[in-house]
Amino acid sequence: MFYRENGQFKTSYAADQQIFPVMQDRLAVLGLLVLAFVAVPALAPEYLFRAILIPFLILSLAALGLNVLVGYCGQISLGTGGLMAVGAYGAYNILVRIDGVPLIVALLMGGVFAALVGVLFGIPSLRIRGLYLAVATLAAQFFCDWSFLRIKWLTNYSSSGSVSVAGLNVFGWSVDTPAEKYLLCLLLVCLFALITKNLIRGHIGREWMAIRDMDVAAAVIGIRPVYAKLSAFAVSSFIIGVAGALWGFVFLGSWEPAAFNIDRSFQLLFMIIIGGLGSVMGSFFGAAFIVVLPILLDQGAVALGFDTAIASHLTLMIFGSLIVFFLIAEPHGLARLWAVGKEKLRLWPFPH
Amino acid sequence: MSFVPTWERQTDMGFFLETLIGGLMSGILYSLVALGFVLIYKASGVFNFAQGAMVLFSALAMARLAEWIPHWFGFQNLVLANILAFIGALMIMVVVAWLIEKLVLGRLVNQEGITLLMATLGITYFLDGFGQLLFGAEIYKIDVGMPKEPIFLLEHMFQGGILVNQEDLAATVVAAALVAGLAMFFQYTVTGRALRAVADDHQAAQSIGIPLDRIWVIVWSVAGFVALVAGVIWGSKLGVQFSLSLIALKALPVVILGGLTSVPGAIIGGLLIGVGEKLSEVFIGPMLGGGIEIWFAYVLALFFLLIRPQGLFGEKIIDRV
Amino acid sequence: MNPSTFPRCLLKHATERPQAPALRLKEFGIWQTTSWGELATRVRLIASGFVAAGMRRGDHLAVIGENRPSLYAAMLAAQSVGAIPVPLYQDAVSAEYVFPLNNAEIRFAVAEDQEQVDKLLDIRPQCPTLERIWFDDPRGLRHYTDPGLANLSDLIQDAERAPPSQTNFFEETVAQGSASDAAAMFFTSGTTGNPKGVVHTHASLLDRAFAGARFDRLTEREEVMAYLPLAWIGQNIFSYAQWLACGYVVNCPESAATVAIDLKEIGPTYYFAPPRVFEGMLTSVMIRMEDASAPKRWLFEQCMALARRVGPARMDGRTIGLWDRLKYQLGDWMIYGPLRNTLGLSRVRVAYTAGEAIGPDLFSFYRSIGVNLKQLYGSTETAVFVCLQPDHEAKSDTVGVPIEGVEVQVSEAGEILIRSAGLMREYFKNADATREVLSSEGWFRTGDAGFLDAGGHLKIIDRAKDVGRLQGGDHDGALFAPKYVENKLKFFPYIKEAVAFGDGRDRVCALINIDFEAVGNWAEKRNLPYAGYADLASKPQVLDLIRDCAEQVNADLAADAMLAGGQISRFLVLHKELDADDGELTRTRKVRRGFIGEKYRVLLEALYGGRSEQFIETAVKFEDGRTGSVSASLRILDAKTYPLRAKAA
Amino acid sequence: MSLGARSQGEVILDVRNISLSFGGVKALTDISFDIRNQEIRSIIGPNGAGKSSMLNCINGVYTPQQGSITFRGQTFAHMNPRRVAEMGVARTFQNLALFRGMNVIENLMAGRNLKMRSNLFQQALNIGFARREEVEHRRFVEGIIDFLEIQPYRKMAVGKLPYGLQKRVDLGRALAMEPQVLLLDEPMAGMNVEEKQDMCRFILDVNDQFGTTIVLIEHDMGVVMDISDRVVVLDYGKKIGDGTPDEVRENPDVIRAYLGTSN
Repeated sequence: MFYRENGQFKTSYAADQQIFPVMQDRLAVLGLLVLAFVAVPALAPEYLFRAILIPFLILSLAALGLNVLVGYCGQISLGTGGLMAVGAYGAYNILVRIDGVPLIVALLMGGVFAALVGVLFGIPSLRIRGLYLAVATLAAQFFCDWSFLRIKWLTNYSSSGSVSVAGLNVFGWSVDTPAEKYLLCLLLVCLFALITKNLIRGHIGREWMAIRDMDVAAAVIGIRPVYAKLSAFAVSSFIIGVAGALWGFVFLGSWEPAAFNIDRSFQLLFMIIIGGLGSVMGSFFGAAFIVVLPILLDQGAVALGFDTAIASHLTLMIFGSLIVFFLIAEPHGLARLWAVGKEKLRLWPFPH
Repeated sequence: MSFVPTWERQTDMGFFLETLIGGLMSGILYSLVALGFVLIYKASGVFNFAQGAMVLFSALAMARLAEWIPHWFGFQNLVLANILAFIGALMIMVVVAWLIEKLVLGRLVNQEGITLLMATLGITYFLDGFGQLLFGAEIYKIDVGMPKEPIFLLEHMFQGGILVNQEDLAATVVAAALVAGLAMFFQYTVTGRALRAVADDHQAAQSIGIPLDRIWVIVWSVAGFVALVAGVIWGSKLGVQFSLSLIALKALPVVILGGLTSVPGAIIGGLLIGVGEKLSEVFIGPMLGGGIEIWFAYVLALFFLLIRPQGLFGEKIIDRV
Repeated sequence: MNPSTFPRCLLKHATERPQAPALRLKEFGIWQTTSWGELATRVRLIASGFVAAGMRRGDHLAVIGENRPSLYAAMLAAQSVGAIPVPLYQDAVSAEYVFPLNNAEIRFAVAEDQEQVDKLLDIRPQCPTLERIWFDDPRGLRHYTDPGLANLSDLIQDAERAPPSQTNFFEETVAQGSASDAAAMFFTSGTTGNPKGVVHTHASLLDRAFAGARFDRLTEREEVMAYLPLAWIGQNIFSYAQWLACGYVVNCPESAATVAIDLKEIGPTYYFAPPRVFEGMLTSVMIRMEDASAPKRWLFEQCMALARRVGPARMDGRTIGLWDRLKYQLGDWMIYGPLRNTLGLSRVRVAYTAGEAIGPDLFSFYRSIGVNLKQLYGSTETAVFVCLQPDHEAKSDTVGVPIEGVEVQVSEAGEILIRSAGLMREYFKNADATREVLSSEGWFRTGDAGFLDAGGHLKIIDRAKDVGRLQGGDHDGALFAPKYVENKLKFFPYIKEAVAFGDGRDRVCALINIDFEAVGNWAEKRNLPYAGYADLASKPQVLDLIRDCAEQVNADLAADAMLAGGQISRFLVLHKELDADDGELTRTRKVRRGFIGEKYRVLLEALYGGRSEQFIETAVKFEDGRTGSVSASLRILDAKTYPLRAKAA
Repeated sequence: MSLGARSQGEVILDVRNISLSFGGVKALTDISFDIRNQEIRSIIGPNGAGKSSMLNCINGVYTPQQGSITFRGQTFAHMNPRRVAEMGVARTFQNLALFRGMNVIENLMAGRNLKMRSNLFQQALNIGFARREEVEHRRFVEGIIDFLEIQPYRKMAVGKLPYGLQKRVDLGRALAMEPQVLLLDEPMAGMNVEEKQDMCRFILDVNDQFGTTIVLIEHDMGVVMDISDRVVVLDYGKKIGDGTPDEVRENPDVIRAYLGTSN
């Protein structure tokens, strides 16, 4: 309906291959960015940053990472929480052991550690598939949980692995107000979203998808499963690791291994399923859905006068049924709904 | 399992056997849960994450009904109460099974494995919430009047003998009986054979007129029954509480080890894991700072997979081009 | 001062705006652009190549193929060296090339691809003069060893390697050319007999091109889509003559299959199409809307109703009430805008239709959704631009006012005469025919019957020679303009073609072709099963549907004193679609009434003989060239006719 | 050049005594045949004769228990898909094996992966080289799209395309590898006459314009006999005939095999 594509013809492949080939889309995205970077920090109340925006952004990042692995490369993983933990504790160790190391470097190093662990636990994917792999990745989850609980060195000998960081500082910009934290996350999220997009529209991304869609055919056209899968594990884990570091440093501030337990893994998996496998945008939709929904449900239930215990049970139930509902109603997630809607707008007033 | 590892005792054989038996005991329970997985996976290709939630749910039902029923009908007979409660709980599980088939799986036929897995995760959340909403969220006791006091075996062989819980023995017997029963059921009943047919080939089964949806309800009911038994045993040992829901996670490496589609695999895998876990905890654990139970099973399963991707008894997959 | 020949136009643009795009071709997924500078260089090379190949002034160059930049370049090159391009219809069967090739003693041909080359090679024995054939697309031709067959790009490369002896050869040969030289020759698909070669000079074509450009204030920024046959003067004027005159951009679609997509991408600002194209678009709109959800359809209906009420007035520049204007704005945002966008007409500033009469509904549909669609009147002989409708005075039943440089006169026989600088020089090697139509005072007999109405707009009723009179019957001696009747029938979506007879007879009868798509949908909505065209055409329900159409036409005709006699008293629906391959239509899809009259004599006899059914068997030619025959027994229906209405008298 | 002349080209791929079995089931028994440069070599045989298995051995999807494959002088006991691809052997699949999650362009681009050099980081930042490379290969792929006449569909998800077109895209993906040898596994299965004609034309054009050696599995005898230089006939995993179409047509075993299975 809003699309006026006449005259938007492409005279070069560069123009044809850009991320948003349609001008109206470019404008929309631009508007969104302005909103996110300028309007929101200026207007939003603290609660919004703390309770919704920051967790949303960080979890989007993690979901994005997971989506690379599950959505684009078709390798299911239940070890996400563990990898986030690796990211968080890795970054923490860098920070406490190397003095004067910039925050960004620490965060990225967290990602690097996560990538290493991810690749390690990705090796089985060369032999095993699907559900078997899902369980194999649980090993990563539990092993990480355990390590940060029991291996004291990793947590700098703090009791029960609970650590904390304070006074975040990015190259002289001290990040302490929620708004600033939000901006830091936003910045990184946008960056990684762009990087991910570039990767999946590059040949490495096509290799991942080829493996996902038809691994035999992929092998026959010369794609090495080893390289494709492990690179997917690496990239995915790296992003997840950074997200984990952010979760610890920026959102929690002080945390213990429990913050990254198996539930986190499931939560992230839900995000990409509901948001849409194999879609960058879907990762954001899913994160938004799963961050906001429980809050609404909780408050709704409490508002309806249930005591909190019952409220939390109700939340679980509604949550569970919603997941099922989504799987039945739209297996391809919110991203698909979005895509369909967009296509309808482009064809408007015609149905097809 | 409640025992204090003390360095001087570890050396002797008796202690080793004791640990071994302890492992077998918990292994039996893993096997029971794993059995639930395998049944459902065989029949409907669903990797049922909700098995743990079903254990919790059924155990809760059993525990609370055992309290409520006497007080509804005003009698004190513990045995009778337990029997009624068991039947009640079983009926509830059948209803649950039926609902799951009708509302969820029936609408997700020929979706990919991962989708179905997610669906069962959804069911897990639902059952956890629903169970606690319905039956309460505290810790409840199931008292089926199993003998509690430990006994000592083979005292003439080792000094001090081997300490074994009668309860565990009972549990073992029950579990074994259950497994045997299921085996019989699969071998000799019409439904059992139908189930096996379905497991082997859905289309074929359908084409010879086996009603898939009914079969699936039955399978889930059976799984529910297995869950119930597991729940009762576990519950009567450690009490019914939310953590029960998590034993599903323990059962995963078991099925992987045993092979997703193999009943004996589930049993043997369970025992292996149970034993391996205990022994490793006692003999390797201390060197690693303890608590390795939580991952040992998985890492074991993982390494095993690298050698034999389809598990102990699972069948090999050849992809045609 | 405008350039006087096409090559000079080219040089003008190449020097003034060398970087500006001249041609775009959708190829390999993107719009490959040729700038004026590049084009000029290419034309130079081809020109010297042509000369090297022995092309001399006055030679003719056959050009056969879809709109392709290299073909355009070839035409320009030919004109540069004083040769005369002769574009031929690329969808014609090879036999149809024999006459033109021999008539113009054509020695050189440029063909687009293997298909065209094959056709030329087929007829080579009958065309001894044909020496050289250059092709643009080498696909499938690499093993062809026929003498004189070569790749156009090879010609270019050779020219690059061996540049012509004198340095500024090109400038000189261009300088030698004069405005009065023949610039191009178009073979008119004569409705009878052999086609005639219409010779146009640079002067005549450019005169009209510039006149039209001034009339619509065209600039070099226009975007034009070239998707109709180059051999048709219409396309040629819009995508060649005016292209060079104005220096705007001509866009060539990727393939026939992608025209719709490509049109949407480009979004032309200056658009030209015969009515059938607009009709096709409208039909597709309606069909696609059928499947839309109820609320969307409702919204669409509402907006279209509003558009019908307000749109035309708005287009004609009349003032509308504020409220209506607001509503229209809303409609434009919700429906009209998107509609124009999906049709690829968002950016259209001026759109023309010509060639046949256009249905009032069809015409006003486009104007009402904000497309500035207008009609023009002209022919191959007059280089198209004779009468054009000014922006705010577009009506469906007139063809506009004579534009600058044109004199219009109506002979006592009712035939329209034209005098302008845009008239053809002659029919090639056909002095008699030329004398027939070109008087010594320079008047051209259009062969159309019509008159200038009060507003000075020209109104066409039919071909002059086709206008006949009834003999006997209740309308004895009444005027009968078959085309007028046929068009009125064809304005119904259900009727694709109609052929009316009545001259010298006692009443009017018609043969009718249903529109397969439209009637098909109509039938499906009434879940009326049918197997193919013939079956559908014979369904009684369909026949009734057509009868209603015929009777409505009769009602209209009855209102007009002059034409009331033309009411259709009997008709039948043909069992096959009239087809150019069977010679029933011209390549421009005009009906060949005489030919059809002969071919379907039995049917006419049945119609006038008062029979109610008639068996017929007809030979048909399939696309792949095979021939077969179809037969059916057709029902003949009577249509109600009306007495002349008093008010009209 | 005439067909006869061409099949005299030197041997480019030589299959010797290949035997393959899946857990006791013998799929191929002691198969030997050679493929000459630039010829069109067909493998025919009733269903289950082991034709696809043969191709799978050649490009390393299956590992034969016995036998060797010699490609351009190098002999291998078993191939691995990557190496085969690098040596310039491409392949299409009997039952479509397209990447259903991608559109036509992406599928063809995937076929270029061996030729793409930019590393992870260049791609991540989509800087200079990676971007240029992407464009350059897009240009090549568009050439194939044009060659196969699938322009209107280039941005459609392959899953949405009609079967015949999917087969074309499958061929396109193989062509994107610029192969020296092209293995076609029933490229015309389930096509209507018109689609078959097109596919034939494409195969012949590929063989003719790019000098690609073609190994063709096809059920349509008419097609096989028309376009093949030489034909191998398999039945129940055994080779029962080998030679020019005419020779094969005369071969009694072949006739028996076909009479045995046909209708």
